[in-house]
Amino acid sequence: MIKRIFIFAMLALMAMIFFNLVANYTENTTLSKLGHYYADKGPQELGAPNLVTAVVVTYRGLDTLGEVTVLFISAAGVGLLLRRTRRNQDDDKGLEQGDRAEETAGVHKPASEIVETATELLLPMVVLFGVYVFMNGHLSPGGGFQGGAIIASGTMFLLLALPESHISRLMIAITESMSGFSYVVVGVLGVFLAGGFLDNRIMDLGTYGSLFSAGAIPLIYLFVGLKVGFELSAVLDRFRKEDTGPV
Amino acid sequence: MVTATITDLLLHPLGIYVLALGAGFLIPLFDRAHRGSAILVFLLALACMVGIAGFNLFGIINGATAIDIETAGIKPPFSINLRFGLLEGGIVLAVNTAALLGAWHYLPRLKEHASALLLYLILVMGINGMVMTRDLFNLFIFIEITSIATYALIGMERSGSVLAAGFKYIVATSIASAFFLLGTIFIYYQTGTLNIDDIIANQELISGPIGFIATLFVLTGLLIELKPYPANGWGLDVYETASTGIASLISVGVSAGMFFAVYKLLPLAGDFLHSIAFIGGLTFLFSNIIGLKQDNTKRLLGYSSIGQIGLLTLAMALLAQLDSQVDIQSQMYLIVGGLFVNHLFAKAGLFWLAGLVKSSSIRGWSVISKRRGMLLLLGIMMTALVGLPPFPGFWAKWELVMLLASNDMFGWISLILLGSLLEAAYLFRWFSYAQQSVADDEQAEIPVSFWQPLPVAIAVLLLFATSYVMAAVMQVASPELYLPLVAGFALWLIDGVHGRYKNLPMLVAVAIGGYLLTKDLDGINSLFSYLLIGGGLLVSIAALYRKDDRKGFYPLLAVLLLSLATLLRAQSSLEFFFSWELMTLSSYLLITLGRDGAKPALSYLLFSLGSAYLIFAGFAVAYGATGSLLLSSLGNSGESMTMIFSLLAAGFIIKMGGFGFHIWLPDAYAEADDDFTALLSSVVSKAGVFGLVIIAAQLGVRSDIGLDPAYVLGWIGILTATFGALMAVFQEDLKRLLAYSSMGQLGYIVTGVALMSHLGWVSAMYMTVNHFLFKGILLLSAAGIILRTNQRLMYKMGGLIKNMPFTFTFTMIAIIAMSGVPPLTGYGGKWMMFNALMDKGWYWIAALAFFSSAIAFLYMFRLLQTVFLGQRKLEHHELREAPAILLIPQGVMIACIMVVSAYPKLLLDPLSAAIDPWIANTLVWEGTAMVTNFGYWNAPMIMGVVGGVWMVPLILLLLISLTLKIQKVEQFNIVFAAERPRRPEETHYAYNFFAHYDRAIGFLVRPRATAFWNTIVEWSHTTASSLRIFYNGNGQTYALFVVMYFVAMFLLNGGLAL
Amino acid sequence: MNMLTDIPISLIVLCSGLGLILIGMWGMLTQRNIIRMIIGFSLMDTGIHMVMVSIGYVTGGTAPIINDAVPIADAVNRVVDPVPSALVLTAIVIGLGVTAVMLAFAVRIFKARNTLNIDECTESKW
Amino acid sequence: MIFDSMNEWLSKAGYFSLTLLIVTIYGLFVGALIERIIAKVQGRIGIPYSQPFINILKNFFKRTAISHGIMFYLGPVFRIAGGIGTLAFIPVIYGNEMFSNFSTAGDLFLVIYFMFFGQLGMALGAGESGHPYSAIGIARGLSQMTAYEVPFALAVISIVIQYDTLSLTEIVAAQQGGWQNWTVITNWVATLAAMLALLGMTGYSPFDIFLAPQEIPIGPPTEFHSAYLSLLQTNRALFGATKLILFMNLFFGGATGWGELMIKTFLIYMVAIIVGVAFPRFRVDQAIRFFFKIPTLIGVMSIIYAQMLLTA
Repeated sequence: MIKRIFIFAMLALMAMIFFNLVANYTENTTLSKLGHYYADKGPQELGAPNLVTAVVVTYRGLDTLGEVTVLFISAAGVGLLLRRTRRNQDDDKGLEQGDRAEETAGVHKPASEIVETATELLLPMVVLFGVYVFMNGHLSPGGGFQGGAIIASGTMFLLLALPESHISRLMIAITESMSGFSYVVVGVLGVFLAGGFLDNRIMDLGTYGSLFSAGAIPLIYLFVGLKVGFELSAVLDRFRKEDTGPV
Repeated sequence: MVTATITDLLLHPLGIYVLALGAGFLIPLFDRAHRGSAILVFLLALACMVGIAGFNLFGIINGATAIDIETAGIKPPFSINLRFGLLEGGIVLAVNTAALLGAWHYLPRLKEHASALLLYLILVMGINGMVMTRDLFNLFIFIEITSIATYALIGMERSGSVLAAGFKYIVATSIASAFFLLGTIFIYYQTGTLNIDDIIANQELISGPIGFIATLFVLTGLLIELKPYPANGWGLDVYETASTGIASLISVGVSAGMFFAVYKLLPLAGDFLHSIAFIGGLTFLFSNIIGLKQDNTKRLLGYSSIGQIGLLTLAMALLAQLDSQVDIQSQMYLIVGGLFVNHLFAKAGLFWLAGLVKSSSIRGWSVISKRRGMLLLLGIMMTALVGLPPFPGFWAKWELVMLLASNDMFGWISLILLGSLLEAAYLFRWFSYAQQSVADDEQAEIPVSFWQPLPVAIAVLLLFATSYVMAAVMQVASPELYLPLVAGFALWLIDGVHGRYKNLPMLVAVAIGGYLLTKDLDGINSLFSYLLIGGGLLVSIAALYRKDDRKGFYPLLAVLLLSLATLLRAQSSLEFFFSWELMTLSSYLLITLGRDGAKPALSYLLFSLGSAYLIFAGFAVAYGATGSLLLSSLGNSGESMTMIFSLLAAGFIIKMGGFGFHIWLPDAYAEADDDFTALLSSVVSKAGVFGLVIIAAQLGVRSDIGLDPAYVLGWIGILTATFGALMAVFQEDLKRLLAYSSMGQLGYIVTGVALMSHLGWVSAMYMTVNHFLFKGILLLSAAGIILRTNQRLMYKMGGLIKNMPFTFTFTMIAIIAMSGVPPLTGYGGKWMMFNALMDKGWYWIAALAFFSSAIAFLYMFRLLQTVFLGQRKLEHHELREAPAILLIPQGVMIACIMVVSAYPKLLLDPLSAAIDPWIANTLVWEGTAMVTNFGYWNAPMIMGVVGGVWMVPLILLLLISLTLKIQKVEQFNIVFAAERPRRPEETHYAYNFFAHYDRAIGFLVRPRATAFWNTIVEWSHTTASSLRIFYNGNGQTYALFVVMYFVAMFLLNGGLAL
Repeated sequence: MNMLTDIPISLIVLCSGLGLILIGMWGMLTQRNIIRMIIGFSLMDTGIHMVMVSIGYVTGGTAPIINDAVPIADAVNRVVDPVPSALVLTAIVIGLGVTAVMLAFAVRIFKARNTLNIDECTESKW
Repeated sequence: MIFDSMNEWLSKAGYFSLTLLIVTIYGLFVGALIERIIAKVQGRIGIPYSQPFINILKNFFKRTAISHGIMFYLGPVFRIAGGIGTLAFIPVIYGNEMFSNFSTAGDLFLVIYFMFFGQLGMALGAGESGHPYSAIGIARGLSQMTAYEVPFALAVISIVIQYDTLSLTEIVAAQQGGWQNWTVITNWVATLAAMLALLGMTGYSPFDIFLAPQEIPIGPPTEFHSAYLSLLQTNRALFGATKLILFMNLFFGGATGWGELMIKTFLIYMVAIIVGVAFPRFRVDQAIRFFFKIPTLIGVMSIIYAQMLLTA
């Protein structure tokens, strides 16, 4: 009880601190220094109409690489945590009652025909939409992450509708690894061909506003989109049934 | 960079990221092909990360400018940039090296899963990023990379407790990083930039309540990750439960990254520096107190880790505060870098060892008592962690304390020293458990191959190397200073040889080394060099009597004796303290080699460290007052002189077993090896005398205000003498008796020094020499007796004069020399001291001196009576005389006693000459007689008269014996109440010899000091219990503390006033 | 009504975001069930994202996409700050990663001890 | 030169032998006298004056001499050397070069410390006899010694403060010119403390438990007999007298002739005897506690008194 009161006191104090923030907040009327530079120079420098993309992929490209890494390691981490342990493994005998409980809980009821058919129809479209979103990331709202998330939502859809469907681990692994690795390679190419690591100007900036423009941004977004899509799918898949194979 | 080649890139710091990520992304693919190739890639990538860091750091040290890594081809602040400067390079190299070594340790577990490999790799990269990035948001990302990889690796273990701990860890750190993110975004709101340099340049934009809260959010977010007290229970639980591979990386790597992140943002901290320092200090002190009560190995390491990081935080915050006033950049590098590297390798090494030994409680560590190598590694790591020489922590702490002292921050100094002492207490407590050998059948052999501890060994080497570099930077890395260690190392190499003749190379090494080190000395130092080195060699010869291998004994002895030599030649307080600590450490280890040495050695070490820290504090005050480290400038310290003198004198007194601080002494002396006890008492204790004389010379004489502390010192000395003698009276154990006797005799010397007069000092030095002689003889005799009887309890001996006539004679002469009975040497010392006391008007002290020398008779006689006289035990009839090699050094010392007794001028002239530069000579000689204001002392004449009056009755009795034919009788042929006793046990009056004395004044020596120190120990344990009450294991409580920590910071820094 | 429209739009988002953070924290601190704690974390995370977005808003600004609607020359005066948008993107992904790992822990903890009550995970202490 | 100094040494040794003889005989005589006085008090006749001399001679020429070992043999040697040596360092007759003995070798401090020499040797000899009573006697004697040393040392310090010297000759010199200059008058506090200590030193009742003279053989000399005992008996007389001479020099103005010496020492001795006759025996722990109370307090006051004298 004392702890409860304490928690509320703390939260009240936090609220007071937050109130301080709010009370002194005034909405910006002009762009910040960084924002101003990007809005001003961004289009010419990088040739990407979508400034957020320009910032994400190039100006703060290292963040994005880190972000991809975060996703990668959380997928790997989830895989590591949810790997299926062999029976009689010494490190945790008798701690696996949960496993057994799950196994005896019975199988899921198969999906109805309508669901199956709709899934088969919709899934390619979802994936295609995802691809569209990341390929146009430099032009319109969207990008690799958003596109990747859409692809993953397709996977989610598939897993919900057809829980027994098989997703190729090998394919996921290869795509994951190769797209990540390619991203790094593209970044490194920036050092040799352009101004520095992750510089998108290793390729021609092209016509402003067209699909194949803004240098390597579409390429990077391709890798990011694939990687995010497959990684999120992998995470979902791993939660579905604990992993046995290598990640 | 446009024309960069592949090699340029790979050697560029950026290569670290490229390699880690590239390898990380590909490891799953390699793994599908072949697990081995994945491991190879993993190891190669890690090794390259080390190589790149090393290569670039090397370049920077050799004059290259700091490397700024820009990305995206756009200049910062509009793009993210990284920096690889001297500090970053050092940290990255150290962390990567530790990570590589850690990978070796962790590999058996890591290689089970390819994802573990890549997580580990990316975790290390994340730390590199935290260190190098110059962008606030990018920092957040690297923090998260590091955190998520850590979470996953923690979760790799499957037991419930690890998972629970991991979840608590996630909850706490995710709140912390939420704070950080909030802060970041509000800083961006105010400054419009995310580049740290840019933010600092536009610091004035961060203002008002929003600026205040934003800065606080950012700083608190990072500080919480450093696990400050009390918001750190989550960290401790992980340290306790997680596998040592990941725990070590969290402790040294992740913390390092977080720490450096705080360091980068310090310019923003401004007024928060006070509270950061406060938190650091609090964490350091409290974790070390709590550590005292901890038995779980890994949790103990957790407390130690948290404490060390607290110390680093404290140092950093204090230095940053100072930095705004004066430029202390180079010291900052030295201090923070030194503490950091020290913690990094020592703590990682300990975690790895803990992983190998797999004993959850420190009490179970005796399984490595037989594995000398691992024990050695454990000891070295602890030594480094506590900040003893020659490790980086020593230099760093020294610099830190000196810097604080020169800015009058003495409160912080005491906190740092107290915390360090506590840390030493629990670490070496653990070490003493590890040393306790268990019976062979209980010996659970730990399955550790030769290669497994290798990373620990490499960490040790790296610590040594760093230490030498630091010493070089501080310009004290002279070969002379390191000679003890080098000699010790060289002897250690031949330590595997069987047999006792290893002593000979040790003697040669000490003789040559000692000569080289001390040949240029003059005055008091030169005198002490004869005593300490010459005397040390003489006593060490006796070590040949032991036939066993004595692993580790001879190298340590060489270190001890040579560190005494370096102590004598120290010009600066740093060299002095270095040698002092080295001496403390080596003597501690030597004591642990004794029969039941581990426990008494621990209290020896703790008191020694306490004394060392007092000395340290004294030097710090002196440095604060004079700005100079030279011992010769101690005298210029003006008003703080009394303070300095008191601190230093207190330190030396504790080391000599002064009254109230003596409780370590009897146990340590009793349990050490017998020949080493002789060395400890006769030689090593003189180091304290030397220190006292030096400070008395530098401080006491040249000032007018030195008198009052000197008077106190005089009282302490005489009380030590009185109580030492009194306690010796009631001992049954031969060595404990002699130990208390040492304490008492040193008390006189302290009083002599405290007199601050020429005669007083001559008497003190004379008594010092005398004490060396008689105590050397007595303890070597004791060694012989114990060797033959296998017994230390005196009442179980008796009548040994018949078996060991030489030992008896030597003991008797030594006792006469000790007692002060004319004509032997003791009389001169007492006479001079008494005269000096009367001269000074210290009558009460004189009276007590009289009293205590009378009491000394009691125990001296008892020693002779119960061991050598009385009835001989039946089982002792066949005993032989002590080995010749024990008797020879005694014989030499007896000869010295005789010569000095007859012609004390031989000794007094050089003593006087050494003291003359400090105090004008007041010794007046009339022929062979010394004359003072009160009386006179004609030693040769006394010798002659006594010899004469002794010879006359002897000759008379000889004549009688010739005419009457004296007849020897059987053992029990005595007049015993008309009965003839049959067993010596019934007849030998020895046990509780002075029972009546005990009845009369025994209440004076009830172990009050022991009770006092026990109360201190109990009290600290109670404190520890109440301090750790927050760690109730509940994840939500921990999370609450994290929130509370922020709120508290807000309130403490005046948040309500916004 | 007038008063309401006077309040800047970003302030409303900011307040909601901060409120959400508080709610999330409350959830993390008081809910015993680990899954609920994770939900608390998610709420807190989302709150932070809202705060970030609100900070980037510029009065009257539009999406920072320089196309026919927003000419290059006038971009500086017409768009909102792209930086917080970029940051929030990253932050979302990171939050997702952490949530995933937390959930995995929850699964594991349940398997290991058949409970999701955080109060029963207190064996390491002092 | 060497011959000269040899000559000087020899003549000094000669004079000292004379002193030794006189003091020993005087000591034996006084011993007998005291015994007789005690006997009279107790209503006995007592021993003849010749008895101590006869005892010594008889014991000395006893035909058997058993030894328990070398230290047993050397014990009496040490003992009597301690007695003789102590006397040797005390100037016996003030202003008489002949009887100043070897007092140029050392001062009061030497005398006090040399008094231990014989005790130590005796203790060693008794110890080797292997008789537990000897050891018990020594343990008691030494303990008692540490106790009475305290008031004695305080008194000595007091007079050293008073006279600003450790030289016995100078201390006696300072007391010349009439009884009003004697320490017993000028520093009566110190004298009182020292006289109380003397009670312990002489080993008469109530402080005689370490010797236990009334019991059948007990105390350090238990096992000694024949020539050994003879030496010990000689020493007892000699050493007793020597201590009295020391006290006389310190507190009672010394002596300018043998007659004065004998009278003064006898009177000092009488103090101990009177107390001894009047009081029963203390246990040794009681004795120790006694010395640590009143006599020590008086000793402490004597130093304060001496300091006051100095400033006055």
